[in-house]
Amino acid sequence: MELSEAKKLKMYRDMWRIRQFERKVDQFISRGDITGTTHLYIGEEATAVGAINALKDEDYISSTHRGHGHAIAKGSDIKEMMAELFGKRTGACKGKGGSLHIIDTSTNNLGANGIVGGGIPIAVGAALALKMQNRDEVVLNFFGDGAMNQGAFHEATNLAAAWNLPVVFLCENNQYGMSTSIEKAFKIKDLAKRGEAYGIPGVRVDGNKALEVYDTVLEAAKKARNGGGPSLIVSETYRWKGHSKSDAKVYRTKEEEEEWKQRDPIADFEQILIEQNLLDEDKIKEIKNEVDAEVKEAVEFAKESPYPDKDEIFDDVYVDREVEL
Amino acid sequence: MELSEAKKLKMYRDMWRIRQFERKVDQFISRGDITGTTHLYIGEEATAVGAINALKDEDYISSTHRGHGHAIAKGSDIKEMMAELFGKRTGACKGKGGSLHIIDTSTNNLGANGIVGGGIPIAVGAALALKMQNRDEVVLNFFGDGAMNQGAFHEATNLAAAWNLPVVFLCENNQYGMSTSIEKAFKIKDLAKRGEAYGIPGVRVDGNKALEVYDTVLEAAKKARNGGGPSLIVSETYRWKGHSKSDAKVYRTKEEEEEWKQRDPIADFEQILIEQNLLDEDKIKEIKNEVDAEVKEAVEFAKESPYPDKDEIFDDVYVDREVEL
Amino acid sequence: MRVITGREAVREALREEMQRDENVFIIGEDVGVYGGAFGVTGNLIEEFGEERVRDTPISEAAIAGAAVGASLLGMRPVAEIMFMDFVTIASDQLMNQGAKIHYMFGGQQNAPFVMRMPAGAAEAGAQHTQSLEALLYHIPGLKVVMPSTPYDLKGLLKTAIRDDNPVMFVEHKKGYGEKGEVPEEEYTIPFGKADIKREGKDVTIIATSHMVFKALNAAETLAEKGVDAEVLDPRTLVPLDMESIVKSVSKTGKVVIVHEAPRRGGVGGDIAARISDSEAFYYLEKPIKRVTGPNTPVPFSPVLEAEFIPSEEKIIDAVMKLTK
Amino acid sequence: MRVITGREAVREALREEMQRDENVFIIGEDVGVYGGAFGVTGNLIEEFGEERVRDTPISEAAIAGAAVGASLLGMRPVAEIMFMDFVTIASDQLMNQGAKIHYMFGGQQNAPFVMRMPAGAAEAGAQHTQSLEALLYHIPGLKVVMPSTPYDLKGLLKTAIRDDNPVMFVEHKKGYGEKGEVPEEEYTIPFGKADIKREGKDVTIIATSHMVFKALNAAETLAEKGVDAEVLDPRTLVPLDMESIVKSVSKTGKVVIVHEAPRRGGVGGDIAARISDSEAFYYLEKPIKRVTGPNTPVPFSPVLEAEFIPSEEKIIDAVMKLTK
Ligand SMILES: Cc1ncc(C[n+]2csc(CCOP(=O)(O)OP(=O)(O)O)c2C)c(N)n1
Ligand SMILES: Cc1ncc(C[n+]2csc(CCOP(=O)(O)OP(=O)(O)O)c2C)c(N)n1
Ligand SMILES: [Mg+2]
Ligand SMILES: [Mg+2]
Repeated sequence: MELSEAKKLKMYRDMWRIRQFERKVDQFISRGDITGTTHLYIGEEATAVGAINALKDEDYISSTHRGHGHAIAKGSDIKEMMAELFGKRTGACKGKGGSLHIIDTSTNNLGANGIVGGGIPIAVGAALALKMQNRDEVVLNFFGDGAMNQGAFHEATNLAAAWNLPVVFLCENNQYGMSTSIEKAFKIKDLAKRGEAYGIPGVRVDGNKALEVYDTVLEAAKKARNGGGPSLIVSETYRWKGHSKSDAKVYRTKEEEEEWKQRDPIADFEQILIEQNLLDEDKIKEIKNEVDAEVKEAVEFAKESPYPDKDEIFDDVYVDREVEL
Repeated sequence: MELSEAKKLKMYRDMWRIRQFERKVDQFISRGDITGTTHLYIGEEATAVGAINALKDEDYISSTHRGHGHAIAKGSDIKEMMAELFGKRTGACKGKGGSLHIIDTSTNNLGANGIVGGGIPIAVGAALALKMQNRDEVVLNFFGDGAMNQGAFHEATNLAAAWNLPVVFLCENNQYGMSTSIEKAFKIKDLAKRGEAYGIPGVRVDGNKALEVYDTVLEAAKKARNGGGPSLIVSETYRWKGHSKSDAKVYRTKEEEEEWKQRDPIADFEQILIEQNLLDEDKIKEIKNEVDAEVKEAVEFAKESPYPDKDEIFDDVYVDREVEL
Repeated sequence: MRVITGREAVREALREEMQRDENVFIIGEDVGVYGGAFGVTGNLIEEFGEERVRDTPISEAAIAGAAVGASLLGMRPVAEIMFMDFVTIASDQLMNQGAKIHYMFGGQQNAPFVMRMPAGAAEAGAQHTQSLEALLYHIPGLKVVMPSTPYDLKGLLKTAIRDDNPVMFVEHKKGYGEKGEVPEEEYTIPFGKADIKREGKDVTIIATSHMVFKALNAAETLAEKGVDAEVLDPRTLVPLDMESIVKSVSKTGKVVIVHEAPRRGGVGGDIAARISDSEAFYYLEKPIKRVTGPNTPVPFSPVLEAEFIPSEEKIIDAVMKLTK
Repeated sequence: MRVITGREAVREALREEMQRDENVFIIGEDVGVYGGAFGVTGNLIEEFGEERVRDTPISEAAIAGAAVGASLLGMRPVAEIMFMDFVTIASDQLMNQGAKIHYMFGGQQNAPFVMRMPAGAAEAGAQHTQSLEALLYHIPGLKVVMPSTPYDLKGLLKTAIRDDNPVMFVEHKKGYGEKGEVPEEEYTIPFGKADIKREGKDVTIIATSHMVFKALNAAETLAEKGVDAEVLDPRTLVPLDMESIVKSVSKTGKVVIVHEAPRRGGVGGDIAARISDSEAFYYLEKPIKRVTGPNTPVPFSPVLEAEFIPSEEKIIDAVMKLTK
C-alpha cells in the first residue's frame, strides 16, 4: 500500500509532536513540576509512528512504561496526556494513572504498563477476543528488549502462536533495559531469532526509519488479519535520554550516544520527504510552529486544570461503587 | 567414554528397579493405600537412567512431579521412598513431602517439584553457586514438555545462557502435558529448536534408548563442566500410564499407546546387553528377582514404619524452631 | 428439591451462563476433553466446542493475562487455575493488571473476568493444597468469593460471571463431592450477603468454604452439649457482609472464626479486627477465637494433613472454652 | 554518634556482610554500575566485582529462583526486586519453593537467602508503590522484616543475611533518605524484638516501616495535647514480638495500628486480632483502631497519593478519638 502524501505528512508531524511533547515533559520533570517516574521516547519516534500508521484506526495497540509516543501516535489528545502527567482531574486517566498508565481507551489503546512485559499477555487476550468475535482488527503489542526476558513474554507469545492469534509483537530494541545492555541480558545477538522458538516469523528492522517500520508492520498486520497468526518484529533503535530522570548513564559511552543521534529518525524521515517534494524549509517551520503551539496549549491546559478532589481516591476501584472501602 | 560392563548392568537393573517400584506404587494407589497424587515414570526409564549415569556422583539433578525415576537413578533408597509415599516418618522427607517432593538430598538431588517448571530457576541458581564456588560439578535439570511453556523455563534458561552456567536442561518430552499434546501446546514440532532462542545448543534424542541419552548427556555435561555453558536436550519418550490416577486417557488412542509400548526402553536396552553378551535369560531372571525382593522389602518397611506424631507438623517450618507457630 | 454435587453445581452455572451469553467462555489447563483436573468442566466441550472451552498450554500467567485481555474487549472469560497454589504464577496479571485496570485508567476500562481456583488440603502436599484467599483479599480491585454448598457455588458463580469486575472464585476441592439441594429453576445469589447456615443464640461461628460443613457438624454436637451455635457463612469475602456479622455477634457476644488457611495473616484476623472495631465491640463478652490451619505448610502425610485441617473437635473445643 | 541515611545503612550492611563471608553476593536488576534503582548498592561493584554484584536480565522469577537455588549449595544470596510490586512475578519461587523447601523435604535442606524489596508510595502509581508485606506474612516458612530507621535497617539486614531461613526484607523507599544515628562498630539486631521508639502511657501506637516516623511526629503533637503515646515498632513481622506488644497494650489499654498498605487483609488486622486474643484483651478499654492506606490501589496524582498515605493528622485523630 502506497502511503498518501497526507499520511506521510501526518507521520512527520506526529514524530515532532512526540519529540516536542517529550522535551517539554523532560523540562517539567527536572524542575519537579511533574512528579514520579517518566520514561521518554525521544529518539525512538520512527518506531511508534511507523508502526501505528500501518494499522487501521480500529486496530488495537498495547503499550509500555515508555508509552507517550505510542499514545500520541495512536491519537491520544496531548492536552489530556499532559494533564495526566501533572496529576490533574482532566487527565486521560483522571490523574489516577500518571505516565506509567497513560492511555485513552477511545483510541483502542489497551494500556501503558508499569510492569515490564505485563502488557504482552493482555495483548494476546485481546487478540483472542478479536478472533472469537470474528473481527477484522489486530493487536499491535509494543514491548522493550528487556521485556523479552520476562516469563510473560514467553507464555503469551507461545499461546498466540499455538492459537494463531491476530497479534503483532513489536520489540523496541533500544539496546538497553535500564542499564543492562542486550549483550549482558542475552547470549543471542539477533533478538528476532526468538520468533522461531514459537514457530512464528521473526524479523529485524531499522527502527529509526519510519518507512521501514511501516512496511514491516503493514505486512505483519496483514498476515495477522488474514488468519496467518502472529509475527515478531524487532525494531532496532535507541533512547537518547537516560532511562528515567535519575539515570547518570554510566553504562554507555558518549560516543555511542552521538553515533545514534547522528541517525536521528526525524531528520531521516524529513530528508525523505524533502526529496519527495513533500516538505521544504517553510513547511517544516510551519509544522514545527504548529506543534510547539499545540504542546504549549497542552501545558497551559494541564497547569490550569484542577487537581482531583481527595474523595476521588475512592472512585473507580470497582465498577459498582457500593463495595466497602 | 566407554561404559563399563558393571555400569551397564547397573543401568539395566536401575531401569527395572524404577519400573517395578512404579508398578507397586500403581497398585497401592488404586487400592488407596497410598493417598494423594502420584505420577508414574513407567515407559520413560531410559531417560532418567541414561542421563543420570552420564553424571558423576557429585553432580546435581533437579527433578519434577514425575520424579520417582530420577530419584531412584540418582541413588535414593527405595525403602525411604516407599515410606515417604505412605506418609511415614521413616520416609525420605519424614512423610512431609510425599510423591511430589520426594528427594534424598544426600544424593545431590535438589528436589522433586509440584510446580511444573518450578525447579528450573532453582537448578540454574545451583549452577550459579557451582560456578561461583569454582567447583567441577554440573546440574542436570529435568522437566517436561509441558514445563517448557512456563515463564520460569524462559527466564531461567536465558539467565543460564547469558551467564554460561554449568547446567544441562533435559526436557522429557513424553508428548503430553497432562491431556494436552505437544501439537496443541506448541506451534513448533521440534522442541529442541528453543535452544537457539537462548543461544545454546538444542538437540533431540530418542529418549527410549538409554545409550543415546547417555551419550548426549555425557557430551552436554562435559561441555558444561569445561565452561562451555548450558545445553538443551529434548528426550523423546512416552508415559505408558495415565497422567495420574484419575486419568481416563481419552485424549490419546490405544494404537498410539501400543506403538510406544512396542518401543519399550527396557526391552531395547536388554536386547543390546544380550547382544553384548552381558545378559542372558538366567541373569535377567536373577536381576528381576533381586529387584522384586528389594521392592518387596521396601513395601514391608513402608508398611511397618510408624506415622509421624501429630506434633511433628510443627517441625521444620524454620531452621530455628523458636519462631511462633 | 433435587440434590446435586458441588461439582455439578459449578458445571451447571458454567453451562447456563454460556448458553445465556455467547461472550462467556472457559480457558484453562485440561478443561476440554479431560474435563478438568477435578472433573468440573466435564463434558462442556461437547456442547460448546473447543473455541469456548479452551485448553491451554501450562502457562498460568498467559491464562490469566488472556482472561484480562479478552475481558477488555467485551468477552466474559471464566479462567481456571488448576490448583489455587499456582495463582502465584498468575499473580502479576491478577494483582497488578486485572485488579487495577479500572482504577489506574480512571474508570475508562472494565475487566470483567472470573478466575476459578480449586483450593484446600486434599492429600497432595505443600504445593497443591493451599487456601490463598488472603492474598487476593488484600488486593483492592478484586472481588473474592468463597462458597461452600452446591447451592452457593452455583448461584454465586452465575453472579460472578455477570459481574463487571475481576472476580476471584475460590472453590474447595472437597466441596466438589458435597451434595446439596439446588433448584431446577434459575437463580443467582448477590455478592455481599452472608448466609446464616444455622441459627443459634450462644455463639457465632463464622466459617468459610469447606469449613462451613465442619462448623455445622460441630454445631450439632454442641447442641447436644446445650450450646446453641449460629453458623454464619460470609460466602463472599470481598465484599464482606459486616452487617450480618455484627448483627449475629451482637446477639451471641462470642465469636469463633474458622478457616483452613494458616492463621497468620489469614482472613480471620482481618474479620476479627473488623468485628472488634464495630458496634459489636461492646457486646463481645470474650476474645474472638480463631480455629485455623497452623502456621505451617501443608504436610503430605495423611496423619499430619488431618492435623492441619481444622477439625470439628477443635471447633467444639474453642466454642466450649468460650461458653463455659 | 555518626548520622547516616537509610540508603547508606543498607549499603553498609551489605558491604560488611560481603567482607565477612565470601558466600554473600548480590543479585538483581541494575545493582551493578547503575548502583540500584534507588542507589542502594551504589559503588559496591567496584569493591566486589561483577561476580558478587550481579546484574540480571529483567527476570524476577529467575532472580528469586537463582537465589533459592544458590542458597541450597551454601551461598548466601541477597537478591533485590527493584520494586516490591514485582514480587508478584517472583512469588512462585518465594512462596511455593523457597518458603517450603525446608519443610517439604523434611528438614533435609535449608534455603538461606534474603530478598530485598523497596516498598511504599513514592509518586509512581498503582504498580510501583505497593506495600505487599501481608502476602509474605501469610506464607509459613518466610521470615518478614520491615525496618524503619537506618539503625534498624543495618542491624536487621545483617541478621537477615546470617539467618538460615528465607528472609523477606521490606525496605521503604522513603526510608532511604531518612537520617539516623548508626554506630561505627559492628552490631546486629535480633529478629522478634520490637523496639519501643518512644515510651508513653496513654496509648500504644504500633507502626511499621516508614509509618514509624509519622507516628513519632504524631506523638510529639499528641504530647502537646496532653496525650502520652508509646510508639512501638515491631521491626520484624515474622517473628512478631507479641510479648512486647502485649506488655505495652496492657499498660496503655488503647491501641492504634498504623501501616501504609490497604486496610483489608493488611497485617494490622492480624496484629489486632492477636492482641484481642491475648491477655491484653482484658486491659483493652477501647476498640483497636487501624490507620492504614484505604482499600484502593495507589493513585498517581500527588494530591491523591497524599490522601492514600496515612498522615500524622489521621494518626492524631484516631488517638484523640480513643483517648477523649
Ligand atoms: C517486571 C518489572 N521489572 C522491572 C521493572 C523496572 N523497570 C522499568 S523499565 C525497565 C527497563 C525496561 O527495559 P526495556 O523492556 O528494554 O524497555 P525500555 O525501557 O528500554 O524502553 C525496568 C527494569 C519493571 N517496571 N517491571
Ligand atoms: C504450574 C503448574 N501448573 C499446572 C500443574 C498441574 N500439572 C501437574 S503435572 C502437569 C503436566 C505436566 O506436563 P509435563 O511438563 O509435560 O510433564 P509430564 O507430566 O508429562 O511428565 C500439570 C498440568 C502444576 N503442577 N504446576
Ligand atoms: Mg530497552
Ligand atoms: Mg509431558
